[in-house]
Amino acid sequence: MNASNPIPTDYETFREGVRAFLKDALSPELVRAGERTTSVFSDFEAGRKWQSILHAKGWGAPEWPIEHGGTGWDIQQRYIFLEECKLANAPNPVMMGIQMLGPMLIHFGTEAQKQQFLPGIISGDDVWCQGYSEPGSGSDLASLKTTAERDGDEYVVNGTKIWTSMAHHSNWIFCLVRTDKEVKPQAGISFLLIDMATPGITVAPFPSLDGEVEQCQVFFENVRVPVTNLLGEENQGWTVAKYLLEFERGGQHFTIELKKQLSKLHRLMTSETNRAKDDPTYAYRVAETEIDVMALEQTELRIKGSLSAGDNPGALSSLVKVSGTELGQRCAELLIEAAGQSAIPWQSEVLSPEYTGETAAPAECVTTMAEYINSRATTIYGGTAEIQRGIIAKHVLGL
Amino acid sequence: MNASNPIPTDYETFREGVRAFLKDALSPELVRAGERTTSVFSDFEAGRKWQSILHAKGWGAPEWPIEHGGTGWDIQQRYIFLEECKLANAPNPVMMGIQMLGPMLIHFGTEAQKQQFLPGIISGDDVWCQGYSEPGSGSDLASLKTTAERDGDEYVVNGTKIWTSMAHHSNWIFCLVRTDKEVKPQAGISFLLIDMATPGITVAPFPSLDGEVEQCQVFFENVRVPVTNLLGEENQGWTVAKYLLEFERGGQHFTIELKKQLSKLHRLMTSETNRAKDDPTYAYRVAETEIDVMALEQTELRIKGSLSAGDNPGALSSLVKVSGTELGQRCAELLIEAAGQSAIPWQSEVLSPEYTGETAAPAECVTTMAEYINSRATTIYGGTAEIQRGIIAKHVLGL
Amino acid sequence: MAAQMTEDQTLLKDAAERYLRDSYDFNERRERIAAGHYSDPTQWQAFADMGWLALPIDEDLGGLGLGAREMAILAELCGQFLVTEPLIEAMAVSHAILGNSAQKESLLVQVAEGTLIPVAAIDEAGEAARLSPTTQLTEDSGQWRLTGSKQWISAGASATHLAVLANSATGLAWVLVSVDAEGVSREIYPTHDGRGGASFKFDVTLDNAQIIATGEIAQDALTAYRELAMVLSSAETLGATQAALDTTVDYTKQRIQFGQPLASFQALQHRMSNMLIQTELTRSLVYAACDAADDGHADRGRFARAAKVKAATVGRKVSQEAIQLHGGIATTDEYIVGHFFKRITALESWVCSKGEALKEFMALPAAQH
Amino acid sequence: MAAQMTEDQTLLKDAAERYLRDSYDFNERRERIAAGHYSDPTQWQAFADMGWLALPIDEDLGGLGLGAREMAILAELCGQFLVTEPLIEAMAVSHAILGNSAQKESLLVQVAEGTLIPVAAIDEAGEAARLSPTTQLTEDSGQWRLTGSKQWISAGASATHLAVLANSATGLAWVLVSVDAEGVSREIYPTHDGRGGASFKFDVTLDNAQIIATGEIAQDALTAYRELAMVLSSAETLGATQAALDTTVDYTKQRIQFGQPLASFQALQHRMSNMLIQTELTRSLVYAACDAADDGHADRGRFARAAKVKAATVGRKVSQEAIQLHGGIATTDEYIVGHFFKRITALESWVCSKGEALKEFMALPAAQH
Repeated sequence: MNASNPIPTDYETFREGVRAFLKDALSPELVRAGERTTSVFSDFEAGRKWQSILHAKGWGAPEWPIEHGGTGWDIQQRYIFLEECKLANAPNPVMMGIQMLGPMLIHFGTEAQKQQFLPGIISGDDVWCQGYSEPGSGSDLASLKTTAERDGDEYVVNGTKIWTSMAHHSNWIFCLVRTDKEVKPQAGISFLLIDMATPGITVAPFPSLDGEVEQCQVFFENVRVPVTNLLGEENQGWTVAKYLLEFERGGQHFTIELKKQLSKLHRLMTSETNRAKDDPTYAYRVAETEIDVMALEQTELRIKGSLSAGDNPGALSSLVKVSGTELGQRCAELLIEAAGQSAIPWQSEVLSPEYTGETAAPAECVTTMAEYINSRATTIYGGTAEIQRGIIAKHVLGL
Repeated sequence: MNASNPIPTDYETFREGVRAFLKDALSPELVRAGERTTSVFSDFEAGRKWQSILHAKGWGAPEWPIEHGGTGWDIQQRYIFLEECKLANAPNPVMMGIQMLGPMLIHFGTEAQKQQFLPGIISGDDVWCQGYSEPGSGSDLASLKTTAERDGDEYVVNGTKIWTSMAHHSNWIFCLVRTDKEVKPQAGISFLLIDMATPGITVAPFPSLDGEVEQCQVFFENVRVPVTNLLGEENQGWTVAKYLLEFERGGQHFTIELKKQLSKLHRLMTSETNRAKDDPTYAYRVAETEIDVMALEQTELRIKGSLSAGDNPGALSSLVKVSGTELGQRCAELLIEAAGQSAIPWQSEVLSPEYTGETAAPAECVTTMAEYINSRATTIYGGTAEIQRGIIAKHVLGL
Repeated sequence: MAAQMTEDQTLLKDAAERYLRDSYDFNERRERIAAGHYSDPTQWQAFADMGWLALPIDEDLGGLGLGAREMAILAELCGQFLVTEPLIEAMAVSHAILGNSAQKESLLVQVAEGTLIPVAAIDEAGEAARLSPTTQLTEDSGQWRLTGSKQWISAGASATHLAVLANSATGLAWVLVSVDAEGVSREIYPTHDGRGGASFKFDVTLDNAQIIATGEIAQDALTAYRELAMVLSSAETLGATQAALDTTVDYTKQRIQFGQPLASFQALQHRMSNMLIQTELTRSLVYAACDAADDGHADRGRFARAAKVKAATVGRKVSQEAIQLHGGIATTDEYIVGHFFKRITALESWVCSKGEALKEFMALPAAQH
Repeated sequence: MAAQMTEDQTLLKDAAERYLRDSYDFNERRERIAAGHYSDPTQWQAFADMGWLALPIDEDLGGLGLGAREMAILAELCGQFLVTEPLIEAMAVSHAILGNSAQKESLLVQVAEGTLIPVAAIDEAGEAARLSPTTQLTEDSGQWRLTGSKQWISAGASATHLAVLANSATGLAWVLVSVDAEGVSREIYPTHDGRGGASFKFDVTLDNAQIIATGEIAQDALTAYRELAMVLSSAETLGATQAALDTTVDYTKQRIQFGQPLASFQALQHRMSNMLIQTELTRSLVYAACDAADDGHADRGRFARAAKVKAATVGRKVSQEAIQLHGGIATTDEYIVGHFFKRITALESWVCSKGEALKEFMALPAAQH
């Protein structure tokens, strides 16, 4: 392992290829969409456009097996690709289909399901959202109450899902539903793929704390879903979901984003507009954060090494998620301090990639407050930091 | 309320009187004992001598009622007295008798018990230790197993107590013992006053982590205690103890000691021998600690104000204990950083007030490591920080 | 723990709290702000009618002659009820800037009546302007002129008048200009704390009467304004912090996960205990800073800065924890707790950041006692 | 999470761990130290026999020619088993100081055999001496002389020889003196980490052969020694930190309070999770610092300092938490966990404090990649 540069030199040609492609493919508008991203989602249309460009290049889903459209890249190449996309300010497409559903379909799906769904996911023509959480079932996901009752060749779905990111832009949703109320909670859950155009589905978007709309509540009233849209066996949905949750937590590369945040902090440190430069603790807090990012990067590399060796990272993905999200929050705090009052304006229109006008906040602070606000959600979604610490206590420490 | 100087000017005469007395009464040896104190206990003989001097002056137990030897001082005067003692480096006598047992005896004791025990406590002729904890009963004090079975006019005590500070110097011990095993734990406990000279008592001192001996385990084998030595009713020991615990936590003046630590830190800040002066965070951490001490001091004043008004501080004493002990730990950390390697020598003989020779550590660092080590125990004894946070959650937040 | 208050202070607090609880609804506030009304004229008139605007004005000028402690009572309630009207701004300007001017009589009566809403305009693009602005007050053949620009003025959208900090040939100066005056341009924008901000450009010809203070008096007014702003922003932060904690305690008692209320989970209990401990410690320091200011204590500057550092630190931590302990619901705009977090964040750097306050604290030696 | 190691590294670690587990008993150690024997000659001979002392010595000098990664494996075990013999001191001196001297052949063979136990003597009363000592190497008519004093030399009680950092007319110099040499006085004292310390006074006449390095070579040796010491002290801290965590996990599983094991209390579980997370992050950084040193990476200085900062920060926090989660038993000298805490505390400021490391880290720009 090479300590600070994880990529041996023979990958440099690959990196240059990626760079050249990005330079060519990213329009100024797409770059603006990337720059003005304040959460895991960029401007929807920009993200969708970018996915279609990637797909045309054959890079629509690098992590998938080659036969389904994957690139065949090894772990290093995938890391380089992600890193270069981030550095080039490429926007983030809606990734629930590619990152979450895709691996599940490939693992649990029938041939027919794979043929029906995978092409639309990789091309970006189909946009998928995730229907797991419910108003009463957050951390205690297994208590979910949305039911699916078998009626001939269909399930009839009733209930509601919440925190369904991007549901208002999606034409498909993958859902956990209760198919057996008599057994213990985890054992009565199934995994359904539902066309959002089915009658009986209502989508209610609502604004997040930063004022933008990404989240929705989705209501199901006698929604009829063909049984062929069951992924995995009936009542095996929890097993399917657990695989997904692990996939969501594992193999993430938090340090790519964190290093970008650090570069921004370093630029700000010497900038005239740094509102925190009179804070005697500021430079040291940036340095300590940098050291912690180095430690996380080396930990990601250790895990990547053990993945290459065929190991399952298991509960260690909880360690990376907790550290990565909490470090992201620290970076966001340092940035908000540097921005001071100049981060307080909230001009929603500025976040649009079409917007090229004046901004009340200085250019480098336009997204700072929204990023700070949204950073707080990163330790809540995808399994709260408390749930992750519980997993570590149980599975790593054996408590 | 006057913000930074809690003492109105008309107390200045009182303060001068205290100062004059201390200047006169404290020998260089007693001052050395005060300076080289690394925990709540000073050198035993020095502390005992100081108690006899205080008693001769009529100041042996300022907080007691006048009829039992108290001074009649108000809260401000008691605060001034403690503050001046601290500033003058007076040693700490063993205070379990005066601070803990005394108020209990006065509140629950019979006339005969008061007459028998109070004079010996205030003069320092009797040295008392506290027999509460047992090897299996720490935070879960009510699970204690030491038994006292009634046999005629005596109880027969069997079992063992641990963390019995200064038992090896004590001639009396006040104990919680189980007198009824059939009821729920708290309801079967009684409070006994036991002469350490009674046959069947063995004291086993053991060294603390700093290498010094303050703690003991005490074994009881068929120890016969007259029933007249029962404090309060039989099986009411838990009520007695709770009063004591609250007394131990409440009305403490952590900031007197903390401000002394801060003065030391300020002196060190500009000293040549400060090993932390190259740490870019050091001065700011001292300042933040100072601000937190100011906040605690103002909180102690608020509580004192509400005590003057006759209120019971209740669970707020938990707040003060948690904050005071954790701030003490922060000061100890700052001091150990300033001392660096010069704090690592451990010369037990140097702690003796008779010692006037050379020291491996520089004068200002002789006690630094022991203080740092012992600071860790302050959030464990007298109810752990976890127990205190539980009390706050339950009694203040109503969780 | 009850704060020690005089009877009059208790009356003030109880009446104000009752009013805001009855009349300052969170959902109405959201709708109003969404419609671009950052300040509600009806509320402002009510504040005037209840005497809040006269509170910091000297008695001989028709005010109530009260001090930092009473202003802080209102500021704390502003935090608790997420008041978007510029109450702390107006109180701080009245007390520390206008109150020392030659024109104070005529100005303060308008402030007390609610017709003149003054906000201080200090910030500029460069941070150094907070102590020495580039905005200039110049004189040319007996005619005074104000030129320059101010940015990110919190509640600048709601002000009728600005107390503008400028530099002049004789040092600092405070100038009072109407936001509608010729030569003043204002750009209003929404803000994350709902207060509405504005940037200003000035090229204004002034009456002598608009020059509120110059030279040493202006410098003293800046010091007084900054210290009062530190105390009041700490008090408002404290109010929002306490409210975030209270909301969290209530929510976790009701929210059931894994068959039990969240409040029954020990890890969360201990964190809420920490939130309470830190909030109470902050309270003590904020009130002490008020008393020090009102007593003219030699250490009042240290106390103001200490309160600022403590309140900013604790407010950030507690409001972050409040969101975390709630979970998803706290990340929605419809739920109140995140709005405490946003307001606390905005207050962190208002007039003086925690870092500046800490640095200034370190430079101020304690008075002997 | 298993660390990635070569097969040879795994063999080294397993054998060393087995030896220490079988032969380095905590209670024997306590009794030995109480009797004033800070280093056990039998242990030292065993270390030599197992090749540990030859490990950092070049192969062409009869050593094993291994690097920081292997030294760190041993250092980590020293932390885990609370080894009081000066193994990290001797390894760092051999590798970074003696290994660059003209006399290396004759010296290192003695080190490898265990007959020469070298410890670096850098600290003096003033902190600045760590980079520029007042101890002087002077020449008078062809005769070299060392004069001055050194203080708080960790394991100074166990050294046979000192590598003394001095100043000379041509800059820094390293001088090797026997602790028994005429003109060397040693004052030994017990230490809180059981290692035994010493202060030294020198007024010694030297052979040329005792002058190990001067000028630029001496300066480079100081840099190399400091960076290796940072890495090895981080590794030893890591070993003690992991051991403190493991001890805590074991104890809380067994200790019953309120009818359940302490380990079942959620507040404690989350704290132990934090301890684990931080320990693993530290491990990654320590190993990376080793690899950077062994690869001669451009950023090796940054990695060494980052590892030092992280290990010192985490070691302090985790060992403090370990004591707190144990409760009373951890505050006794008889129980092991507090000894990890004491050793970690001593390592915090050994050769380079966390604060110095952080300051130096901030001054070192990252190499481009």
